[in-house]
Amino acid sequence: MAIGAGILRVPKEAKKGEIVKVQMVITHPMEPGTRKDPQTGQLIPAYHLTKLELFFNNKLVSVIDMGGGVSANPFIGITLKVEESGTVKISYEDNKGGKWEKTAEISVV
Amino acid sequence: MDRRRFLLLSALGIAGLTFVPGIFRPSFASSKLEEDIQKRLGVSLSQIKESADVKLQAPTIAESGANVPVSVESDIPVEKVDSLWIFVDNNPSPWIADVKFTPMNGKVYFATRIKMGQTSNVRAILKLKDGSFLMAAKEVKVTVGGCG
Amino acid sequence: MKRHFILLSSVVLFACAPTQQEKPKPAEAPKPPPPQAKAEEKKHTFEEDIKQDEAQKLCSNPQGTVSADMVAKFLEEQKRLIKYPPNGKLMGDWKKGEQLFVNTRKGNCYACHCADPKELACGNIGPTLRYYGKRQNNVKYTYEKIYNSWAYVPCSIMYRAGVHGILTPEEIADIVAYLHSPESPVNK
Amino acid sequence: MRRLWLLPLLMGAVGGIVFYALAQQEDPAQEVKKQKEMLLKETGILPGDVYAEQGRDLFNKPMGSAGKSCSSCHGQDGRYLKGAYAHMPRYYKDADAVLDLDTRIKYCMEKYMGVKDVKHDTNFKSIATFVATLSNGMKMDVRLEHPKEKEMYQKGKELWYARVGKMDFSCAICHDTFGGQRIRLQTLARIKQDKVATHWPAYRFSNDQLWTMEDRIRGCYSQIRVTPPPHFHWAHIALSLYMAHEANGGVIETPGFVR
Repeated sequence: MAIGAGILRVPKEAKKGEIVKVQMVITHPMEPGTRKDPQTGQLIPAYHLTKLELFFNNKLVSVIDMGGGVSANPFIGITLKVEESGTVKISYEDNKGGKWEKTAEISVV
Repeated sequence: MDRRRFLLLSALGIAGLTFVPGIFRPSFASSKLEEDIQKRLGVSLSQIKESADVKLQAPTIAESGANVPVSVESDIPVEKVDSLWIFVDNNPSPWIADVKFTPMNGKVYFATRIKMGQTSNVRAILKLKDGSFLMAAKEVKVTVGGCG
Repeated sequence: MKRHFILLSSVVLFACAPTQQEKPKPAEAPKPPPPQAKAEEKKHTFEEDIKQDEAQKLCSNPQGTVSADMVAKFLEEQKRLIKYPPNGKLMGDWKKGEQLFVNTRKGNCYACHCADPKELACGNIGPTLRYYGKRQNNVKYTYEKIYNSWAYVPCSIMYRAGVHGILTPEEIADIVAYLHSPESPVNK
Repeated sequence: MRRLWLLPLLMGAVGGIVFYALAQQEDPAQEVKKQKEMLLKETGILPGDVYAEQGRDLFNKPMGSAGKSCSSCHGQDGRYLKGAYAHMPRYYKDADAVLDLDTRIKYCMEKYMGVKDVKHDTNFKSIATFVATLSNGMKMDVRLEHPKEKEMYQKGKELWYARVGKMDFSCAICHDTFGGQRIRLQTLARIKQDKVATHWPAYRFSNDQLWTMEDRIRGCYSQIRVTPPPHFHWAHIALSLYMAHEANGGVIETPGFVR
């Protein structure tokens, strides 16, 4: 399974000034680094997303920092006030150097 | 008579008897939580007051601790808000996530799914731009599942 | 929206503890189950494990029970399988019984029964055992029912803990004490 | 006689009152359902959807020595497979056997695409899930026409009712006889009324895994302390066929979202 694959969902259309939900699910194990392997008793190394950034037309809207306490295949929901048509982008990275981004379009009607 | 009604009602009665609420003491803040809050917020937990302006939603009982849905909302204008933190008192690492808001968010809203190792308080803390902190807390009982 | 409605209205297929086939991902602090017997269990194959004893064969039908003319013989044969503790004591240590009662690899009684009110996550397949000791004083019946429920109800869903060796006679006596003792939280 | 008539009424009434009074406080069995409701309400997208999307990419991607993808035969994005899952498991002429979703995909990968050593891993399950989604919104319609289908159904029915293992359980005792009641706080699905087969493959939020029906069957067997049949075993095909037949008429909605 491709770690880091995700779906970003926003409404395709919005009214000017409307506050819309931005939702994203990403496939990632979100291993917190505090769990032990039940067979070997060894700590399982941390492997989780650390940061997500939400952009709208390349302007930074929100920064979300997270640790291994967020569930595997994490979900985030946040809001965005749409004043113009444009591109929603979420870029995200993990503690092992993985970096990805997803985009979606919203048009003002 | 009404054997069906009898069976139904007495079944409900018996079922009712099993719903006697458990005696869960409100979990007092763990020292690990206090450390985390001090480190990340720069204030101590005791200085943060609970406020009805922060609306934290989470299930009262979770049948799986692996995926507890949490959402935080507030009617405080987002222009006045700096950021949000989510903590789970009894987790090995109480800090879960934090969110930095800007006016472009339109409002204060954040939802995610979190892990809970055991029954615990979940806390959402908002930092306002004037430097003050507001908090909402809710206890989530994590139950054992399955047949072993 | 429609999809969510459908998802909500359908009840999930029975989902218990994570299984062995893939590594479970529980919350941050999983309590490791004590898997002493696992290595030994793994040697079996599916085909070996689904071999049935005579009683299981008789119970494997859509009616979920044996025919009326068979009942007396069935119960009698099942009763003969019951063994008792060598010391003859059918009431053991209720505190040990409590541990066995809650242990998901041993009694796992909360899967189907409620008992101590502080346990919220209790099933409703079996009757509640709250105040059991106040309602029932036949210790021998309790012992035998746990050892082999099929000696009382043919093909009951309640597994035959003693017959299959999931609980030893002494362990069953401990659970009997947990259910009957006035000191036990079940009866308080 | 009249007293006897009154007794259950009284007991029922008392039971009802007790129930009402206590239900005012908190009902764990109801409360526990809110977790799933919230997950569905707050999350517009579920992880299972991401896996199905991945499955689509893999479906269109060549793999194996023949240089073919699934779409080489079944059309881009599986357009010739719409509705296929609604009739599965079924008899396939090329294999001269009844196959379930998992075994059918394995058969194709090995025979037509030249993939060696097919594993039942997340990629495999993503493809299976994607194929199932191509029948979403359609009604389950499994027919028992071929003699081998009838034979497999019979085997499935026998397994369904077989009391086995150290727990003396059968599929039926939980999902027929006591279906709708609870193990701990989890409500047992009822095979017929809940049309269980219509929402598998499913994403399980208690362990964050995508499961096909074969995984579910394996899970159930290991919970009742019976060594589970390996993947692609006839027992999966037989039980899946029995369950799909019981779900006939139910609308397919995959991937499901279950505890």
